[in-house]
Amino acid sequence: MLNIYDGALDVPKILKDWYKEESTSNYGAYIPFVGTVRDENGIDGLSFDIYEPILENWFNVWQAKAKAKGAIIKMAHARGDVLLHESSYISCVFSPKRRVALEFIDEFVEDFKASAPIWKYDLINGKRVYALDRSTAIKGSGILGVK
Amino acid sequence: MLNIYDGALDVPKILKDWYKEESTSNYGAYIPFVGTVRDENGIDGLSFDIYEPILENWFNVWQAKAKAKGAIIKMAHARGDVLLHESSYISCVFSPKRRVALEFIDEFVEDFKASAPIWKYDLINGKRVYALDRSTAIKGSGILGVK
Amino acid sequence: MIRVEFLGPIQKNALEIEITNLKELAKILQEIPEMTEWLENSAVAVNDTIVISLDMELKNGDKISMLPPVCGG
Amino acid sequence: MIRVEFLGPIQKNALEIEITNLKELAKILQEIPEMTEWLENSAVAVNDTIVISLDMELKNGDKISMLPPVCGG
Repeated sequence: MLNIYDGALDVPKILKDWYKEESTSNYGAYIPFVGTVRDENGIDGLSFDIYEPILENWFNVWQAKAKAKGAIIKMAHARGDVLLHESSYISCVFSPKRRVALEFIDEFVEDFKASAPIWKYDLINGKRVYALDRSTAIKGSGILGVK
Repeated sequence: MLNIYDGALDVPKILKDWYKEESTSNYGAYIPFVGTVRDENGIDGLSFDIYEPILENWFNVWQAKAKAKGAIIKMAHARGDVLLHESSYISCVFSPKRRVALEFIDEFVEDFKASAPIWKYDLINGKRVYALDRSTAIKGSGILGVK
Repeated sequence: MIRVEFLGPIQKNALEIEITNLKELAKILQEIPEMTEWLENSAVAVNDTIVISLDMELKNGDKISMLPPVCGG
Repeated sequence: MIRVEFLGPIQKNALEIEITNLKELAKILQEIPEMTEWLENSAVAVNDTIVISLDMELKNGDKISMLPPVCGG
């Protein structure tokens, strides 16, 4: 399950809904990861662009990896503006056993940061400034620049 | 913050309360771990004994470790009976950065399983059967048995 | 006709061009000065699948996307 | 007087005994047949701090706890 929301996420509701959805699925471990906008560098917030077709493909590959371990993943992300101390990202793993869940949430979140087609902008004085210095080139980048 | 509850945990409420408590603390990552009773081996549920004085000492050591990394931890555990598909354990890490949070929740949960003075029993036909085969001897165990 | 879309912070309207492979696309984009930096740090997807080689023929109606460095979360 | 408490699944009432160190406690408990298994797999705490050596003097009013294998979560 992958959901994109306009603006900040309702974290308590999403965490609750996911827990309830799997309440009888017999998973022993549920590990959410919640990402919240920090007050730093004088920003007023963050803003996000998302390219959904590739995000969905990426997510489906990870869902298949989870399934191979008897686990499932869920993810929610904000599109547009998210202000200070609001949350922009939640993902989670449900699995029968804790080791799988602990390892999977780590791998999944790290690959999310490196590969998911989402672009972050700082909100500064009402302007959107692309956060290039905190961004990661997707694997395979640069092939069109080779002469 | 360490809370012991009689019976199953109200997971949505605890996850929400923890999120709200730290809503302006400027943590960028919030990772809860939720442990739920699985339907397996024909049990009707699990039951727990807790020795609070040593649990609190153990928790305080981990809270200090978290603090040294700019993070905090919270934990809730059930005492007594917890039925199938109910949850007995939640812990979480809040930290400014995701790497610290991802690594800390793993180390913390693993040491919890190995060291926290909590005893688990299977509920089978109304009886409490000590789950010795899934239990771990605390480091230093056995010194009184040496002749 | 091939459609080329520039995603996220690349401020450029989509192109509709007649090309038959990705090497032709590279040549065309390399002649646009404001694309230089993006060509070096962006990934390329054909019909929403990221490719890691230019050795790919294109067919009429294919969609190409350029994906600059990402930072979700 | 030293109080010795048996935690969790060890079904045994607390003892109040006159001892001055943990080695004396080991001798006393090793003479109780139903304690054999627990002595081998339990940890020992003095005043709620787990100890990993028997080289420890005890003083009047100390509390000793025996902690069998744990499984929280």
